[in-house]
Amino acid sequence: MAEIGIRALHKAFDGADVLKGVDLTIEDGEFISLVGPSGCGKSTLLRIIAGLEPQSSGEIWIDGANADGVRPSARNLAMVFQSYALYPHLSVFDNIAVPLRMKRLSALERMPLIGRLMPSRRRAERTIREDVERVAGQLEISPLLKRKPGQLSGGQRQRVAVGRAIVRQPRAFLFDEPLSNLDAKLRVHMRAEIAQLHRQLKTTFIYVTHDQAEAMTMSGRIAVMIGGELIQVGAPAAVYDDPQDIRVAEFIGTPKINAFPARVRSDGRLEALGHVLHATTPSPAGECRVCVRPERIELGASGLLSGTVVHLENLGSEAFVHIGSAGMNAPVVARVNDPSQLPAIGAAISYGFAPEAIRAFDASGKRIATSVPSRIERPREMAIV
Amino acid sequence: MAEIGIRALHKAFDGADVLKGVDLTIEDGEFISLVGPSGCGKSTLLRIIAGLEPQSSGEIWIDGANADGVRPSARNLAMVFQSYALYPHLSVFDNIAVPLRMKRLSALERMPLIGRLMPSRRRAERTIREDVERVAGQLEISPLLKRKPGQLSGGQRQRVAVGRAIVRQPRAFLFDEPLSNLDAKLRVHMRAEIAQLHRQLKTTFIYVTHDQAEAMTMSGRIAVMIGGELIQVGAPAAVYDDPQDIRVAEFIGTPKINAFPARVRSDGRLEALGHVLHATTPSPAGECRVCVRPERIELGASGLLSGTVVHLENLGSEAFVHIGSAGMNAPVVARVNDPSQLPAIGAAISYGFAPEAIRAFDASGKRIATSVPSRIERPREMAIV
Amino acid sequence: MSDAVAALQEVAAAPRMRARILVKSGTAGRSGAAYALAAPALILMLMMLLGPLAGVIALSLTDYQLGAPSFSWIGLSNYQEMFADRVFWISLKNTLAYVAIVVPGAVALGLGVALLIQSGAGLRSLYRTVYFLPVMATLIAMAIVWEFMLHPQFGLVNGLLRAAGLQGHSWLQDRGTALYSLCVIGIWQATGFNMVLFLAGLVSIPKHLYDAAEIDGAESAWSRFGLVTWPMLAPVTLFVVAISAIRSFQVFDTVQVLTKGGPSKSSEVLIYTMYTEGFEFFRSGYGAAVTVVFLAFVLSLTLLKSVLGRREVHYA
Amino acid sequence: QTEVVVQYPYAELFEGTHKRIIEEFAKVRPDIKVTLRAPYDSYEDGTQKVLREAVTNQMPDVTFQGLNRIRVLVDKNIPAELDGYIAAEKDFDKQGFHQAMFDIGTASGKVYALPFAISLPVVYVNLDLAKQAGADPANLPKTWDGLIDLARKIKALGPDINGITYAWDITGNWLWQAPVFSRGGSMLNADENKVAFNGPEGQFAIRTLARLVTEAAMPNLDQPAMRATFAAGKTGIHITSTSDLNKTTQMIGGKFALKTHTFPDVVSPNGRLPAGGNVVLILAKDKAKRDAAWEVVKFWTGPKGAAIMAETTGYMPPNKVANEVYLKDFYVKNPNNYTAVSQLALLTKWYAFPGDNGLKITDVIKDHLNSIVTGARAKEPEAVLSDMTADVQKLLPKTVGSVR
Amino acid sequence: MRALGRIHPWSAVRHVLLLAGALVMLIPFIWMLSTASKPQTEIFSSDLHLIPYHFALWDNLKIAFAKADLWRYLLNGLIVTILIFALQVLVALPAAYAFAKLRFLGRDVLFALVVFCILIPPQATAIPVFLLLHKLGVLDSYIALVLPFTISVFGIFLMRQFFKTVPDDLIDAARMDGISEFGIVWRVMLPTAIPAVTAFGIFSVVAHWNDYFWPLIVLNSEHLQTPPLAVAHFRNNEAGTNYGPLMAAAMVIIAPLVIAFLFAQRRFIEGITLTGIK
Ligand SMILES: Nc1ncnc2c1ncn2[C@@H]1O[C@H](COP(=O)(O)OP(=O)(O)OP(=O)(O)O)[C@@H](O)[C@H]1O
Ligand SMILES: Nc1ncnc2c1ncn2[C@@H]1O[C@H](COP(=O)(O)OP(=O)(O)OP(=O)(O)O)[C@@H](O)[C@H]1O
Ligand SMILES: [Mg+2]
Ligand SMILES: [Mg+2]
Repeated sequence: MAEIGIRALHKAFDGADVLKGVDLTIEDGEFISLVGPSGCGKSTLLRIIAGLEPQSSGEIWIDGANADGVRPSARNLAMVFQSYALYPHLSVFDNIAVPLRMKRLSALERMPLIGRLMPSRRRAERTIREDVERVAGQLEISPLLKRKPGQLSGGQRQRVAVGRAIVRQPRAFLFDEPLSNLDAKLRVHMRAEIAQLHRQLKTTFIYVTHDQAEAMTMSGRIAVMIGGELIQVGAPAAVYDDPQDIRVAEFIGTPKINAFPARVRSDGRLEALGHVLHATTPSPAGECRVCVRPERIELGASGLLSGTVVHLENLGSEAFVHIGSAGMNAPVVARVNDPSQLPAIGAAISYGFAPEAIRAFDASGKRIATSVPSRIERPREMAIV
Repeated sequence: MAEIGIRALHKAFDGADVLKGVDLTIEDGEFISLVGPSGCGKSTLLRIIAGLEPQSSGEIWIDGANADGVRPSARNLAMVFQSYALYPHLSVFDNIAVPLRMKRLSALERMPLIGRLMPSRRRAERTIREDVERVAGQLEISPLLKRKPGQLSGGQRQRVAVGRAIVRQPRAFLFDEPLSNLDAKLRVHMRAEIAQLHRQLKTTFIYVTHDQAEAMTMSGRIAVMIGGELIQVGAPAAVYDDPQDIRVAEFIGTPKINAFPARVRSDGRLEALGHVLHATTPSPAGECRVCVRPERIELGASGLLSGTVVHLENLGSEAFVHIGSAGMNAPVVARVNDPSQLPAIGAAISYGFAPEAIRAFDASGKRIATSVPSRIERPREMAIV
Repeated sequence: MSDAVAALQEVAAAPRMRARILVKSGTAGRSGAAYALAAPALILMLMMLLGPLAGVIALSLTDYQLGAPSFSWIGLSNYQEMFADRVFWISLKNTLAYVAIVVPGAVALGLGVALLIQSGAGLRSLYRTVYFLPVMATLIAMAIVWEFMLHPQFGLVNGLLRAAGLQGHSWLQDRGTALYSLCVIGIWQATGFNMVLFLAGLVSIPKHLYDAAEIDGAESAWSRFGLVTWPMLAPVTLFVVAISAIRSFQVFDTVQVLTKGGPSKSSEVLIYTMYTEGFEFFRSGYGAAVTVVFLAFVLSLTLLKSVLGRREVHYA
Repeated sequence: QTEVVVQYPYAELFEGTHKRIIEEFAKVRPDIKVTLRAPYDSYEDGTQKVLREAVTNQMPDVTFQGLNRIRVLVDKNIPAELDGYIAAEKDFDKQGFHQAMFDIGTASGKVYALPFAISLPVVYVNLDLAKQAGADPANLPKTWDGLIDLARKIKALGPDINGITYAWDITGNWLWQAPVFSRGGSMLNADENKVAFNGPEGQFAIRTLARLVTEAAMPNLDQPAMRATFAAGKTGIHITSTSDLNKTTQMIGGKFALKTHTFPDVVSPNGRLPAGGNVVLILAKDKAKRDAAWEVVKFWTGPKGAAIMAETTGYMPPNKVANEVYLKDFYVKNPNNYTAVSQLALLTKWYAFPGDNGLKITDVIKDHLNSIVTGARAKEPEAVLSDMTADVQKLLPKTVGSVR
Repeated sequence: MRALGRIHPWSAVRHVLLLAGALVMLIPFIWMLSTASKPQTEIFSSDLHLIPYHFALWDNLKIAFAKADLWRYLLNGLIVTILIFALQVLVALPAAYAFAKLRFLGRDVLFALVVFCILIPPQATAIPVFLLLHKLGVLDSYIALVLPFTISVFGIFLMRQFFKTVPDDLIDAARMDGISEFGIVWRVMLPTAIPAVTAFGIFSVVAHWNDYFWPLIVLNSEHLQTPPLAVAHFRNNEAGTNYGPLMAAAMVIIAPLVIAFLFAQRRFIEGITLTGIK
């Protein structure tokens, strides 16, 4: 178990800045997810923490000790890779045993033939066997111990990779998109398993993914990384509800948040698509964007915005209505919880949203505070008047 | 545009039956999705329709003509592959032009050097250029025409593959998991684009996928295939709401439908987890399963079933509560539309469901009719009394 | 002669040869196309390789002498004579010795060089080129250079030895060293070839396996080699060993140019015996018999090895 | 105009020679056009080519072959016999042809070839080293004993100096036959079914070879290496073919004084030396071609052709007229070249073993000799000789060799 | 084997080891160059020196070019190797495609035969092939040099390995687009296989440019001779080898290959990597 501190971390590859000053403290026993679009530097950060890659500047602290120059294995962190990185020539048992053998056997004892003859090795092997079998039991892969990775399904491989990480009882686990090679169904299932594992082990988990749903559902905190910088760190619900940057707002949540072109009027009111909203902001006048999550868009005659239905996505349990509106280059998406009552494609439709649903961002993408003027009493009044 | 008929189609590979008698008629202009778990024979069926693989027995009819022995290119169907299958050495333009060149140029005109000198070729090339550019405009890839596939992003490649299919104005389009190589965000986006394309072209689309969400959202009908057989064919909402087989019920919908071990009592009432339900069935007494979709599970004190919360998945827009219950080997999953009010992990919780939400299946997995006894008046009364 | 070079993991396919019966007409067109596509190659193969080989087998049963107006069938007496001939056994022994030295030598050095080249970024393509140079250079020309370098009196090798205060040696004229000198040249020539194959193998080892090994505590380069590189290279190694063995069994040019099998047959190898008997002594029938035995020998070795090798490479 | 196709070995040595003779021949016989094929790389290559071409009927009309290769070809009925042509020539001896020339090309009692370029073994001496070792340049030793003695003294001059080298590995056991023949011995008995080199002559020869190793510390070099070493001034005495003379002289390039003299210990009257070099054979099957080919053969071996050959190579012509008339001045200017000519009377056939295994026997002998030269069995020359006898005897044809 | 940026000592050790090895590899070439630059008298002198006292490279080259028509030989080498390679590709590619991607009766047996043929050394079948060429009446011609090698079983093997890595979808797409099986070989497989073809090309060109044995057997005419025969001409035991011009000639005939390799090297390694020998 470990507290991990990242201080002013920079990393450049061939002159290109990949990490531009990352600061983050990860609490002992915490499950934190690093999310961000592909290429934003998540893996690089994780590899620097693991010691697989040297940083250009900045420091990594593990449990209060500077990890600089400490070898990956000496940091006693475990890592689970996207491709699992199982040794294809070793059986599941041997795969899981590798870190133990490396730690507990001397170089001589590891020798193919000579080693086998040494009694000390035989003793060590016995305890290794116990440990591996215990972990295999825990992950329910005991019947697979004799197989080669090539004979396993994706989910089983995934578990073996986790087993190899658990068996050494590391101070923290690093996961680099461990589920992205699995199909959708299995991914959802493994998600729950990993969360379960964290609750069981109570060790620090650092989990890298570009799938925001994964990050949201599993972790205590998520750190959104974009372009080599941590833009926002916080609890999933906070990040979802209270994004500080339009990139965070757009990255978190599927379907994407609806962004309406808008502006701050000189009297502090917001105006979107030509309609003045029931929301004010202390920010200076100028261009801005007003964003509303699909589940906060309300369809019906009372809405003052209007458009035509261009596409419907009925998932059975819920549905999304795509509405093409004048002045928008992407359709507005609205969630409908009861798919039995959907408009027809091509139908004209009105929609609106509550002023509380508004998240506004200035021209540079920074969040602007908004408030609903107090004179409005009705709790669910449409934002658009 | 074509009507495609599949009659008693069988296919065996090395003695193993992969398709076990498939019958299906695809209407002209229809968008039909073939869904099913991996390895169920979807691609095989599609390839047989395309003429790329011979069937073992049975027939394919295209527009009323038996397609047996007709070459793939002569069937005039277009196919879009999972891996896009773009010619890596040709530019986007040439990739799209290939089917036209093959159709419109003679073998001599296609010769590398000699062909170039022929005036007839120059004429044909002119019309080809027009066609390719028209399609490129339609798909918004005009600026990419000079690039090689290696220089394109996944979504762009996808569009080029579609362009190559469109340009020949085929009688029908066959798609084999065209989106499965894209990341989640892009997949959702391309989904809408393909649906849009279908509305625009009004041609027959046969779309293979193992992602039920894709099938649900895009198609007019979906055909669920499991183990080489078509189990159920119908409109997405019908298949979701009214599955005829437990495998269909479990395959369609994420998270998976909750299945409670149950039995039909001798008086025709259903009994699950020891509770008699407010539902009856004409089926004979015996073991069965009662299934309820997560969004139909209702949490709260009024529910008569109980368990403890083992896991929470908060997606921001909605949340799933996983409830461990005695007598169930998988947790029961319930959807909560408003994630701001979630129970804590470990909390004891009651839940229930309305009798209308019940879908029951017999021991062999076939659907059993259920009815809610008329004496129950309250529309949303809990199923469990 | 690298035409004759190859990999034989696939010979193992022979025992597995199952004739698949094709279903239905649909593929009939395509399998027709398959025959048409393979036909030129198969016809030429029959004409230029298998047919002549049958001819050689027939020839080995005659007393034909090149240029002679007639010949007669003499059954297996060529084989009898061969098995009674001291030279044949010496030749076989030398061939085996050559293979036993050159194959491990060239494979180990090829691997070593490939590992060294791949372990850093600098000057890779320069090294690759330099080490590959001997593979390309006309062997007959290089053999002459070697002959000159090994010249007892004016050769570079003895010159350097003398400069170091050591006794020179008649490398190619001494029974004790002739074969080993040829082995050195063989290794010199084959190392680059193996290096390229190993490089290709190394490149295709997934990088994250090394990361995993490092995390797992394989701290030294040696333990990472043992944990990842060596097992992952196993299939390539098998291929390289097969190719090196085939090439070594077929060693001819250097023998022909440098020692002519001498002195006193100390560097006589099978292909050279075949050549001298067939082309220098004009005993074509006998030469053919040597060829047949050579082929049977190489074939059985490869089959054996691929059967053994098949057990090794079972992971995807 | 009849075309005669000619093929010859060793372009390096003979290219200029043949081209010049063609020019001269064209002046005399404009009705015959001589064309050259790409030369053979070596004698071995030449024989192989002819044998292959015999199968495919692509032989040249005239071929130049190593002296000891006549038998292989005759055994397979390939060359045309020349007795008829020779008999038809008038005053052939006036043109310098003589019986010894015919003998060289005789197989099974018939003449099939005429010698063109002849070489004989001679002794090359590095006069500088010899003088340093105290020898009198004008009176160099003529016996093996004397040579070995001198070699030992030369060897003592320095650690990297060799006393003597003997080109024992020249193809076809040439320098094995030389010491045997020089003592009047022969390879096989008259019926060619029994080994005869195990007699006293052979024993002398093998003992001498062994003495070169044991007493004169002959290094284990192959023939080109010996030549190179000698030419570099590191060897006192080198015994090899006259054909090396021009090349060696050129390689020495004035570094030291070279003198050649005759092969040691040739006993009279029966002592002989095997002729090296090449002979010319007619392969044409067609009568008209054959006749034209004979004209070519006659001119090439006649005085004019022979003289040109001698002037452009290190070989000597067997033709008397060429030697005595055309080349008089040449020999005065090049005394080293004359040494071989002075041995011309000793000329005999370079012996080829009979039967299918003929060439293999040569190889077996070479291996046995090698065991002495490398020092492995230098101490037991008699044992080597008896092993060699037994091995060769096994390979001899059971019936008497004759043209089949 | 990742080199961490900070470990400089290892990088030095690596270079030292590799340079030492490279030197050993290069010595024969260096010596060849050195010898080619020396006059005859310096070659045979027992003091070793790399740099000639008297620089005679041009003289030796001049002699080499005068003694043998090297240009002609080089041209022949070029014609023969290019012809062989082109025909090998023409023959091997369709067969490799059929073996890799098409299912037909007897495929495995036929492929096993192909692999078996790899074992046959070219010397073994020389006599029957020679007689066959005689029957065809093509001895002593370019055809005789080229025909026996138009079939490269190794090429079929190598290209098949590569084709197996080409996704089936691509081929199906081509079929859907109306390209015939024959067209697929040339329009789809060949362009994607360029790196593998390059690798095979290097093997093929190296083997046939350097082949000594076969031209020696089938050629008579001077004007058809190939580069190794040129070298052999200079090597002459009977006359004493003239090392200077010999080495100069050797340099001349090795040079084209080295230059070609330098150009193709990246593709070559890539090609081998891609052929699935792994
Ligand atoms: N070894 C390297 N050399 C050069 N550039 C690199 C290297 N590794 C990564 N990069 C670059 O650094 C940037 C960040 O890479 P990184 O792998 O950390 O992204 P990521 O966020 O993990 O993306 P993904 O979600 O696709 O895995 C990318 O632009 C990448 O091209
Ligand atoms: N060429 C073939 N030879 C032998 N078996 C095959 C072949 N092609 C497919 N199969 C087998 O047929 C079955 C169905 O394969 P198919 O590719 O149609 O499945 P799928 O439904 O498309 O699966 P996925 O979703 O994974 O693409 C599988 O079990 C597969 O192993
Ligand atoms: Mg990453
Ligand atoms: Mg599929």
